[in-house]
Amino acid sequence: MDFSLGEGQTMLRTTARDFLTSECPKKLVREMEQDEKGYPPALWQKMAEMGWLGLVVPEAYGGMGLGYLDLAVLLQEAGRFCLPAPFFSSVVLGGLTIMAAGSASQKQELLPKLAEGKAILTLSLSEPEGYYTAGVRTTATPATDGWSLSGTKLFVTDAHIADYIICPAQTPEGLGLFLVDRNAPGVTCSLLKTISGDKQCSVVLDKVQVSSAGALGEPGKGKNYLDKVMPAVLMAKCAEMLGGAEQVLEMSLTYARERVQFGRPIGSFQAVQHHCANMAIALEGLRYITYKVAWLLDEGLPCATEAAIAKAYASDAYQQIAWLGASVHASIGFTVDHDLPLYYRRAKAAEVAFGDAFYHQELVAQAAGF
Amino acid sequence: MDFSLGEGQTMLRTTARDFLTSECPKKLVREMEQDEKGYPPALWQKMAEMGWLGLVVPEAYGGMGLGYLDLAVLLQEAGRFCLPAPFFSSVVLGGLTIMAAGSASQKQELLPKLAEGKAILTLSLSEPEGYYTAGVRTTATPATDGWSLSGTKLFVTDAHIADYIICPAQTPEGLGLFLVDRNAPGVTCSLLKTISGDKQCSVVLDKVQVSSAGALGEPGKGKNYLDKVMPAVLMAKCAEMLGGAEQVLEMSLTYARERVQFGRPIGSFQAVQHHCANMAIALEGLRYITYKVAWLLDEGLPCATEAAIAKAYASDAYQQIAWLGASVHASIGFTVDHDLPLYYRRAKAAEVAFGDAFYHQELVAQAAGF
Amino acid sequence: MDFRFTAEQEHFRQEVRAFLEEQLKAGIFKPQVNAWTHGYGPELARRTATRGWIGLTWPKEYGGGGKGYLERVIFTEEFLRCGAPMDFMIGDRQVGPTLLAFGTEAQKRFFLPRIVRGEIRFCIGMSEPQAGSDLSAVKTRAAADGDSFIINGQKLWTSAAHVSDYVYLLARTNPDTAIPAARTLSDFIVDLKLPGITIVPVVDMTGGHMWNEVFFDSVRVPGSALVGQKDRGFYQHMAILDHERSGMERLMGNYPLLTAISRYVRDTHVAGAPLCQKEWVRHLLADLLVKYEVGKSLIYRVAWLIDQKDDSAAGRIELTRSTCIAKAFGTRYEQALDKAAARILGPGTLLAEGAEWAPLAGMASLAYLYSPAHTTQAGTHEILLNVIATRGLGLPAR
Amino acid sequence: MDFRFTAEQEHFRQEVRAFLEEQLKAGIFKPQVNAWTHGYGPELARRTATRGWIGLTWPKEYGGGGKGYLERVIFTEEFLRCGAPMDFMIGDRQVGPTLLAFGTEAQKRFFLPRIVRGEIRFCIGMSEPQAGSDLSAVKTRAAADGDSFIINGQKLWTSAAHVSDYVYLLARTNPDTAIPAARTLSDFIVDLKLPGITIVPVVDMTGGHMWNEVFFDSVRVPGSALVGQKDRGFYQHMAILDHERSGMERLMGNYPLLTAISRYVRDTHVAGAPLCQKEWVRHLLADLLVKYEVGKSLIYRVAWLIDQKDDSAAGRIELTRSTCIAKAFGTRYEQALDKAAARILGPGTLLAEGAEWAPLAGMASLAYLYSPAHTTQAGTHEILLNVIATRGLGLPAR
Repeated sequence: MDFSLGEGQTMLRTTARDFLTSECPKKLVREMEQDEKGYPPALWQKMAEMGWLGLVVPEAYGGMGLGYLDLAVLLQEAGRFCLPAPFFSSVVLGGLTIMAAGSASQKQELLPKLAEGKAILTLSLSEPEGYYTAGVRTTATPATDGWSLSGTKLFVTDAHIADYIICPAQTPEGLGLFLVDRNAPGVTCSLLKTISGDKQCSVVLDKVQVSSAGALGEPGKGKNYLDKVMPAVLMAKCAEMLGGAEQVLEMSLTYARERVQFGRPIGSFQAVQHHCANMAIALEGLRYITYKVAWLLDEGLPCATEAAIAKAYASDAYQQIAWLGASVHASIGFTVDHDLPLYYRRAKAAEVAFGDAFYHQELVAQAAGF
Repeated sequence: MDFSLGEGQTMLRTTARDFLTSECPKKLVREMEQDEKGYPPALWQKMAEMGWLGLVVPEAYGGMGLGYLDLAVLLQEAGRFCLPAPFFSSVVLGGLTIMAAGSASQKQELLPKLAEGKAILTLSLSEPEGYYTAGVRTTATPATDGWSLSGTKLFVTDAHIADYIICPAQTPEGLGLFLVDRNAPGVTCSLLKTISGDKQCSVVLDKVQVSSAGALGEPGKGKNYLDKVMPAVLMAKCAEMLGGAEQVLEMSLTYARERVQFGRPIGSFQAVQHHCANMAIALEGLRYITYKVAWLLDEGLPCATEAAIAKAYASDAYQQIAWLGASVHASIGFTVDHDLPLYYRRAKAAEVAFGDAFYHQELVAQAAGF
Repeated sequence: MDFRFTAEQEHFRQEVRAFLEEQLKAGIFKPQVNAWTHGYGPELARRTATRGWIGLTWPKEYGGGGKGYLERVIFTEEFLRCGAPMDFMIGDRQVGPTLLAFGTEAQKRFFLPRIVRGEIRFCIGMSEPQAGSDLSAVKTRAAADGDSFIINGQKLWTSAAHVSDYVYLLARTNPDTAIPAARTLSDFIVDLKLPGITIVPVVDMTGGHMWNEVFFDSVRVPGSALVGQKDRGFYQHMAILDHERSGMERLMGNYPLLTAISRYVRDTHVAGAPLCQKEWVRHLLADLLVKYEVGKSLIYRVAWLIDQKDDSAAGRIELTRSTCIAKAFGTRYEQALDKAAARILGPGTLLAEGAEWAPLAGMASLAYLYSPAHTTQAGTHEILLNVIATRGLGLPAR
Repeated sequence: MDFRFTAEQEHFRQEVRAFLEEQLKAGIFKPQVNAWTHGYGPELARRTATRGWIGLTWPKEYGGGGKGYLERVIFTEEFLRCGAPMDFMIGDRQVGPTLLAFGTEAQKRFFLPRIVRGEIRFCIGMSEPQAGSDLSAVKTRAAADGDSFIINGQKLWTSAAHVSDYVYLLARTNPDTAIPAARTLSDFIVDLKLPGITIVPVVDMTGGHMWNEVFFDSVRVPGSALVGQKDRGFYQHMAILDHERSGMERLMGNYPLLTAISRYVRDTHVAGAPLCQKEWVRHLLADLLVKYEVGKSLIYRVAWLIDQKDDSAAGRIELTRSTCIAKAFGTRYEQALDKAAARILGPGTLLAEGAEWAPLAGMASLAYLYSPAHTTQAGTHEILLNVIATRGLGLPAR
């Protein structure tokens, strides 16, 4: 066993933290929440230049060919800084799905663009009827030289700025994945007004024409592809949550040391000490259960259950940490100009993203033969 | 509205507390846990003389004809002192069921004896298949001049010392209630080895002959009778729990004031203070939700849902209080000679008696139209 | 014991309910979650006043209703039930009782009838940047200058200052640092239109504006602005704090959410069955209903207790213990409700008011955002537990 | 990062497992819940010793195995998994490491090989009636008398004293009350057969006997009984406490209950369907499985951390923080398991071992009774949280 990060990972963390400290102040995060696009293209381009967008893209496709632990380290920092950019959408949801489902030519076409920041991708996993494959009512009907897609997608992150939206849809052969050009006729993309801090969209597809080349992998195998990519998506979300949770604990500790009431720092009161200790306990578990999934992915070992375990735990743990952080800060942490609400709101968004604790407990129960 | 007890109730409480302080020390409670019978007949006789056994029995049947609030007050003290006597079984389970289901002659026959302490009654509500009317597999087959009962009853409190066990059984007309003489041929009563502090029995009925006069009320109306008596049973259990919970808080406060560590009473540490405050919060709710049901019963108003609400709340609240009390006491509260375990064990027995919180939440959900 | 309202009280409830339905129909107010903290409705206040319902518990000689606190609870319950604004509440709940206990006859004659008529609104100027849980750290200075006082300093978290006429202010009247801080503070009623007062909004994470910073720059007030005894303000404040903690607000502040989520689980079908048939949903909501009933009994009892007017030391401790318990219970209930709604709605919780697809018109997202703030008003939850343990249960403070 | 045991470690696990199966078959021990606290099995200890598994982490020159803490965790995990007694644990886990850190060469040469051979058993004499969480309040006195010490006083909660050969004792060696108490205490190893020692059982609420009172009436011990520096016992104890908190015990102490309740919900049918198909049962148990995996990762990491041997100040803080977090997590997990079992079994939880109808052979009733005690061993849960906050997170103690 080895619970330490490799040298490359430690360096990546340092680089990322330095970069984001200077390039991603909270002022920018707040501006981007109000911004229509939600990200600064200049920052995005710098991230591309640093190789981050192609971090896990194989070198053959213009990426750095690094592993999931590296991705976890980077996403941890993204979570810590509330990075306002379509990193998760494009690199994790888009990139990993292309890598899992795309043909050689689709990979050749899309991955280099993705790595260079010239194309932004995202993936839709919810519809009004529900989440994941069981909820898909969108249909893909065979048409001349391709497919015609109709349906409604919900909570599609960053769809409004994506070049391509990967859409699961029902084909005569079963579920397929389709690359939908956001600017194609029949695509209506609307920003949803949310409290989540990132950009969530509804996407209505009305007889959208997708060419044969736009079907990702084999139609009918959509569930296989998604099942394959999902452990990495869950791990990536847990890593982002881990970074956010770390920052909440750190800012709570700072405040508890500095804020004086009744003639002493509030961090000397047992109630506040226990709040902080409970945050540390919840956080510590989150850290290693997340890294473990990343390591399993790097080893190419099956980890669907481990990923469900991690997300089940992370969903509740980050909520608990955000809550305790709010209790330590009291009123000041409830004001719009404070950093805490940035995390408090994201904690809820992350909790419900890709299934909450309840959803993943059910998967764990199934795996245990219950 | 009036949240104060009446003068008679205050007097009853004082009398009961004085009496039990002198007659029911914890030494006796411990002895009776080891005792085969589980109660001191002399104490039982004194309680009869004080009129407690006939407290809610109408004066016409030799009782005091008092109300449910009076019963609540008395049971609160019984809970506070861990009274080792079949009071709950005989007065609440037995007496109230006879009053609800018995014919005039059955009342005339049994209630005066019950009030005088000359007959001990109990009621069986569980079988291996489950609790309450849905779990009854015991059958009552019509026989010459009466009925023949066969089946197995579980968790029958004080059955080993009861003169009569009221047994629900399936008749051709539906559920009926039957007065089973414990000494009748075919009745096998065994003490169960439990952690509950009181005496729980299994009762096996093997073709037990019950005369026609032994059918309580009309056969087939058993569920009506039980539904009628159940709110009072639940209220009575909540009152007993309330008394126990009060005592746990009081002994925890005393210990927190007296026990010194790090040069100060542990009650001055915020963690211990918050444990005690949380006990007080849980307790305060339990008090008024219990009295409210007693008052509704006294007014003759329907209160099945209110009783379910009270027991749902009480089940969790007393558990929480017992737990927090254990946390305040730490190791000393885990020793066999300490009083705390008496309550800690009874809190679990009371929690699961007549349905736990989960069971009653379901009833509340039904009442709310969910 | 008696858990029933009198026929008169039931009648009064119907009256209030009918009144509110009428005002709602007439468009006098718009129902709103958290209306009692964020709402502003001077016209509704005036109309309420004409019914004699502001200052309901005050003596008739000052224009009050001479009624009990149980009536006041009924009144509040109905307002909260339909999300009506209660901008007269601070005057009604705190300033009035304080003046009745400590004010001069002139102050009573001036302020009480105006509150009762719904003409003036108050805010409370207690907290400061360095004085949150610890009020004895208040630094705002009121220096005697002849017959008047000169006020300098800053208040924070001052709810509704921007729509108020007066601030009920806690300020230092004795600069001697050798004296325990609690014995250096006094209460004032300060007209917010006076020169030298600046009000700056503090926007909360919902984007809402309830809180303010209030700056005092050499604000001169007459000696008659002093309420009660000089240097006794801290104790006067403590004596009246029970009134702030005693109401239905915690338990029913979120009542529209309870109604909405109950309806939602009955009406929403998942895989052909109503959501409320799922076992976990049933139990989650049943648990809330149970706690709601328990909480109501605690609050009704506090109102009854105030009406008993037991001014003995034991009686006052009992009141503090009971009000703090009721508030702590209500706060937890409200948070449990917020969490339950969020869990049932899942990603729908993220959708804000006005968003397409938003369930419950965005009510649950707002409740999630408000939830942590509920614990801090009128004392953080931790302080409340301290008070229950020390004053209520007699544990040693140190 | 690497979350895999090495092939050698996996092999070692199989070896331990096979060994235990063999001993079980041969009737050398009876599986028991809480065997690691209540179990007594000198024959199993001797057999374990012949495999070289006691003192697994100690240097070979003292008869140790020279292995890492990860191996020790594997070993413990297997013993806990099958409820085998571990009466050698105190010597192995605490006394050995303490002697290695602070003992004289003679002490090491005498005690370590005997522990390793499974010949002697230790108990820990720390707590006293007035010294529970606050060890600096220890009153037991060890007065120097020429070359020896005379010990007078009383210990409480001394686990397994009645089956031990030696007590590892904390006693006052300096009566000067002007000196901070922590600097007046020393460590001793005292032979329990010495005249003047009386051991009185303290029976717990399960009826079990693990705890004892140990009375010292003018017990004379040689100067060589002193361990480490005189008057530094408190600090030596603190330095070694991480070893007591670092193990699998909290998380796996109840492992047989987890297995049994999982089997129960699969095998028990209610209304024709297995209990585990009920939604609330699935989620209750899945939550436990999730937390069990999380807890395991925390404990494996602590073992790995000890093996890093980082003796810097930061390294030591990191170890304390990590061990306290692992123990706090494990304690809560164990309580959640006890509660879950009780909730699933309902009234069946009341049925004790040996009772007719008792589900899981009464295991759940025992778990319910033990549950509060789990929080207090090696520091109450509150003290653990204090340590995490102050030493681990750097919050001010006051």
